[in-house]
Amino acid sequence: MNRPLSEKSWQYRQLNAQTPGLDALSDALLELVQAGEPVVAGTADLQYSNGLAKFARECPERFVQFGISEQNMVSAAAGMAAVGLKPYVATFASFLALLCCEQIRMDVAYSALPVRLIGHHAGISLGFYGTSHHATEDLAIARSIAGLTVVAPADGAQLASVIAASADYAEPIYIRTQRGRDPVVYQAGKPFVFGKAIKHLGGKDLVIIACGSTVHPALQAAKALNAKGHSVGLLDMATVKPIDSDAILEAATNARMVLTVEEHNVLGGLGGAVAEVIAGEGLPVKLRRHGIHDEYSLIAPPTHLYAHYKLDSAGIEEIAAGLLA
Amino acid sequence: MNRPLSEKSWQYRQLNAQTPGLDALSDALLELVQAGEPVVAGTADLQYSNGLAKFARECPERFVQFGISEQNMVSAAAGMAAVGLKPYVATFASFLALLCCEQIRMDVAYSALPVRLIGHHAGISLGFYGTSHHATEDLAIARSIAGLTVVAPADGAQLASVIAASADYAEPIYIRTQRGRDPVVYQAGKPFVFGKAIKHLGGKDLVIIACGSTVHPALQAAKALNAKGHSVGLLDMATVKPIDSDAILEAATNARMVLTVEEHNVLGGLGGAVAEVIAGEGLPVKLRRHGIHDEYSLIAPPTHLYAHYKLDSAGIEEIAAGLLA
Amino acid sequence: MLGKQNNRTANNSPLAGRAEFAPTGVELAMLKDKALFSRLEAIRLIEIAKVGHYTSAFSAAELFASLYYGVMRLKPGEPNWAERDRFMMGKGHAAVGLFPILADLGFFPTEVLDGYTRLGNPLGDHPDMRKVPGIDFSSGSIGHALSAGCGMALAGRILGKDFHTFVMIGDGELQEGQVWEAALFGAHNRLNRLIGIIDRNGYQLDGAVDDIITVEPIVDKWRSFGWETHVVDGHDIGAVTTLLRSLKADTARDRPVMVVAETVKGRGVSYMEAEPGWHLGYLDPVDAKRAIAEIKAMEIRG
Amino acid sequence: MLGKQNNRTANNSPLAGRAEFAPTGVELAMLKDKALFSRLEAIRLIEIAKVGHYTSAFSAAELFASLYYGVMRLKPGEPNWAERDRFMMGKGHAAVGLFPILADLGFFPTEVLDGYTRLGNPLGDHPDMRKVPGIDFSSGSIGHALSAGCGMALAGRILGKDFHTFVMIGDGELQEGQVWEAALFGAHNRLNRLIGIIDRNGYQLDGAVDDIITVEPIVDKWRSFGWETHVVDGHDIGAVTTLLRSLKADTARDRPVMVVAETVKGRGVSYMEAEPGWHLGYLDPVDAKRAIAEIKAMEIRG
Ligand SMILES: Cc1ncc(C[n+]2csc(CCOP(=O)(O)OP(=O)(O)O)c2C)c(N)n1
Ligand SMILES: Cc1ncc(C[n+]2csc(CCOP(=O)(O)OP(=O)(O)O)c2C)c(N)n1
Ligand SMILES: [Mg+2]
Ligand SMILES: [Mg+2]
Repeated sequence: MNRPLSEKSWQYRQLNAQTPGLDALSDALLELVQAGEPVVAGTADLQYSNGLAKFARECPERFVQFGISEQNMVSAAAGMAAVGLKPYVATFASFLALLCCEQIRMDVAYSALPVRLIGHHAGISLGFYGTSHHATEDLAIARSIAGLTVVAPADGAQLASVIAASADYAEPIYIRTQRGRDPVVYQAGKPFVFGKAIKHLGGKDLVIIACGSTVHPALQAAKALNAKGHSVGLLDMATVKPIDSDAILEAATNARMVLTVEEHNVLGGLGGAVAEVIAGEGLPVKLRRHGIHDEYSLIAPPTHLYAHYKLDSAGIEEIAAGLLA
Repeated sequence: MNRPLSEKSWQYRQLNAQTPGLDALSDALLELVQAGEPVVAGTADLQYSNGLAKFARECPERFVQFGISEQNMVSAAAGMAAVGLKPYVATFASFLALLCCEQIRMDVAYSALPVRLIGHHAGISLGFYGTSHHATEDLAIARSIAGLTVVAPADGAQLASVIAASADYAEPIYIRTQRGRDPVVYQAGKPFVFGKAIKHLGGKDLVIIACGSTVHPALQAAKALNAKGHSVGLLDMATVKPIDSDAILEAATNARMVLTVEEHNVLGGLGGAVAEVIAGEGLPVKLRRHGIHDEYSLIAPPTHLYAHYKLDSAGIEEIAAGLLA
Repeated sequence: MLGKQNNRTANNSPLAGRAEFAPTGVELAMLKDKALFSRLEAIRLIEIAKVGHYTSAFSAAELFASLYYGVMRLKPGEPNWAERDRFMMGKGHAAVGLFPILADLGFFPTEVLDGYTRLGNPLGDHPDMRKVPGIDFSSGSIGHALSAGCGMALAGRILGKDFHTFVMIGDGELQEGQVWEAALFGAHNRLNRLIGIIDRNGYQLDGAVDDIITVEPIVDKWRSFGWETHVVDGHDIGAVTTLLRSLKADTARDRPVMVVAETVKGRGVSYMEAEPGWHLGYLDPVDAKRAIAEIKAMEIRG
Repeated sequence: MLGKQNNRTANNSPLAGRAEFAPTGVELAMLKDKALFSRLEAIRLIEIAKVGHYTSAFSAAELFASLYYGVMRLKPGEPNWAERDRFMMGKGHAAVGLFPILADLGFFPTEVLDGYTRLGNPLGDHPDMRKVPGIDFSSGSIGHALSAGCGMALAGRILGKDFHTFVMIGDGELQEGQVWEAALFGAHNRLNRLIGIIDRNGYQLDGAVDDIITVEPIVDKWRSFGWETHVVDGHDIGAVTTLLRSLKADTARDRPVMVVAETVKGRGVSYMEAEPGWHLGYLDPVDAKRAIAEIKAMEIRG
């Protein structure tokens, strides 16, 4: 079989080249290395899925391949951090936040070591790979762990900004990302401020609070509704923990309703965090938490799932319109 | 050295005998065995801590010792359940809910197998054993997992009732318990109803919602405050999931304030669940979540910690009185 | 049940591989045919999904066919039959090669295959016991299956049943610590009706297992963990079937057994065999056609 | 860094245990004394806590003393000295035997010991790197330490440092799968400055390791996982010190090394040696007095 394959055929190693968005992580890390940061990057047999293959190629002496041993990866990263390195370790969110939950708490968060945990392909973005590869619990888990900062960038540019900002950040961080195909929300180079929500739109009727993969569709939904005469705001709560209570309270004071939208269980995640802030103030605003409603997602290609669970712009608009009615 | 040791000296194997409360679990399981239930009990090298040593002694053919392999225990329990057994597996809450989080989600909860996971010595009840042995994240973690029922019995009698009720319960259950030294709240033999809060006291000023180890001190605090002329209610939210929204809404409609008290992080656990219900209704009631405030507990004997973190009756009374002032 | 192991050494099964367990000529032809069928169907299903694990399924095709058509005790019409042999796999991402076999055996209608990975269909990249008749345990998170298998084998003993539990694991999977927890547990409890099979295809996602984190010497590892261990050519379906049948028949064994099946990742399609990057991928129909031709020619190749 | 292992066999360290590394007579007396000191102080501290892990600390007393007074490169006045050798233990519950040594060396004032386990004191049942100067890594959840040690050893290599990383693990701890993940990783990455020590005291919480889940044959397991493996009498502090020094000196080693220290749980107190239930417990002062007398008599016993 000597003829080359058709251009439409592809194999795992070409994933990177096919998905330029996957370069964001490696590029941002390579910049830190160039800036003299003692960065190491590691993964657990997923270097093409998270794009770290590029980092491995360009900076092999700072790349660590852990194989299918996620727990060893997290504890070893903590050990490396204890000796002065800044490890960034990445795997599917389910195999990081869930499978390594205890190692994250003990070795990383309690030990307050500057490890950065990148849980990619979060939510239901792995579509028909099914529940084992879905992570709709990771925000709740990460939020419950004291000392852990939790961020969910919306696109590659914001991820790059998070990585850049992480260089001088003392606390360990859980970074929840998607599959490198995010539609653009942000321009490159915007400095990221941990703990500060990003206000896209103010709203009097309803404020939507989103993070990560839901920022883009929520923004589109809000704009569509505003074009129809509503006043719908949008906050990107990119830092899920520590949560920006001020931004929530401002929104909840000025609007009648708040809608959280997350690619995550509606229990304990972004919606849970917002509920804690609102109920803590006794504000009479009504909160609707939208996301995966405490169930296991069906399997299907991701876009089909987003439509099914109303997590695309049309679905979010429908949910929001229902509240405005 | 042939003289016997002093009566005050003791060793691990005598823990059971010293702590009669530890018999509750074994006794309840032995009753199920006698009733013909296909029960097996297992632990991961902690049979004296959880009292399963008694079960092992009296029913060795249904006891499984897993050694220090908690994850294997959870997945194997799921395998046993898939063949028709009803496994009850127990270890420290930190080594169950955190260390086995992913196995619980995939093999037990997603697979919807009738495994009962008993996370004992939850919260900070392991005192100076420190963070590795504390579990102030387990309710948040368990709550985020779809299909998992989460209960936190307040004492041995309620634990026994939960075990009895679990025989006919189809869903997997996470049971959060203490260290077998709980002051008595309930009489033996009271049937347990999953998903129903137990109302101890109604209150107009404030309703305290507690679960597990905080029910007894909260009850005492409420009584003390009522004796001083306040109207303080108490709900035992023994089932943390599915949460009894009706009971919360009733309380929140009739009282000005709600105080949740839990031996757990105030993020994502009982307080988080109550916040989700209250904010979801847009009720103007003010919620105060009390517990461990997103930090790692100091070490000390447990009673000292409870006093320090105001989780004993005096501390809870102080917190509640502050709200009432 | 517990205790030290007896003196039978790790590898002295008197029955292992004996000729009396060999499939007949007719059987052998059928088994080979089913392995090809598994591969061809995998290609068809992946065309529906537009992405899939061809090579992980191809290395296991003879193992699937041998187990389901030549070794396991099954009642396809009664998927929950309590006496059935169980099968599960840690390398759940090879399910695309197993689903067609289950349908072929009658566990579910073959039309279900046509909706592979589509919304509402039970068949995804990984096997799901709640949705798919014939699947004994769900997987997808690598490393749990041997533990689940230990639980099943132990439950079988507690319930007085004589079924066998087969667990297939990948060679990359051996990097998951939970596998070794299960290895200790299975040996300690002498789970002699537990039969593991390592699909030793030499590759995992990011490259060759020996480059990522080596797991060699595999056989020494399993023997030192107390398992009777055998090595077999995983594409010689006659040898595989003979060995597995003989291991099932060996009622005197006092421990679990691990079969190291030497396989080739992508077996049957030349450019997949040569290029390990094919762990995951997509074949344009033009290339699929050529792959199908190669697979059909396997019968002749040997 | 990565790749197949070279031809040096698993156990051919040319330096291992050579006489030139043996402690002098004066040193040996000091080391023995420090091991007794560790035991006596453990009893004193547990009296403050009213419960503790006497026996886990006693089996490791010679190991602690050897490492901290005879083997490791340390600057007690500068606990974060970057060039120091590192020590951590998966069996963190034996910390009560290590804290007194750290205080004795000057890592922190000895008065801190007197508040062991009291509110606000940094010293609890398990070692805490954030609170206790001299503790290189926190533990308490059994099974993480070898991974953390792999990370440290690898970081040392990346940063061009020549410190050694010592990791003590329990024999029960070998049941945790993560230990075997770390074992594969350490061997694959040829972490030759990583030295593991198994406190092979035969017991875990619920009983004898061989009854709970056997981990034998330990030596075969570690060799099959690619570690140079040595066995030593863990109470012969001269032999332990000689071996560990010789292993540190062996710069030609191409892999990590595991030392299986054969020990006795509760070593030094007769009824604890005889009764495995003592993993956790409390000694009334009357009994403590007798235990102290026995420990003081150890010097004579041998
Ligand atoms: C816990 C876990 N980590 C990572 C993955 C992602 N993953 C899917 S397949 C694979 C490689 C598997 O290699 P191997 O076990 O050798 O199986 P093969 O496909 O070669 O038969 C990985 C890492 C996973 N499914 N589960
Ligand atoms: C992950 C985990 N599971 C369970 C425990 C509880 N535990 C504390 S000590 C111990 C036994 C340890 O035995 P071994 O490793 O042999 O240490 P030894 O004390 O005998 O030296 C157990 C199970 C723990 N600390 N961590
Ligand atoms: Mg493989
Ligand atoms: Mg031991």
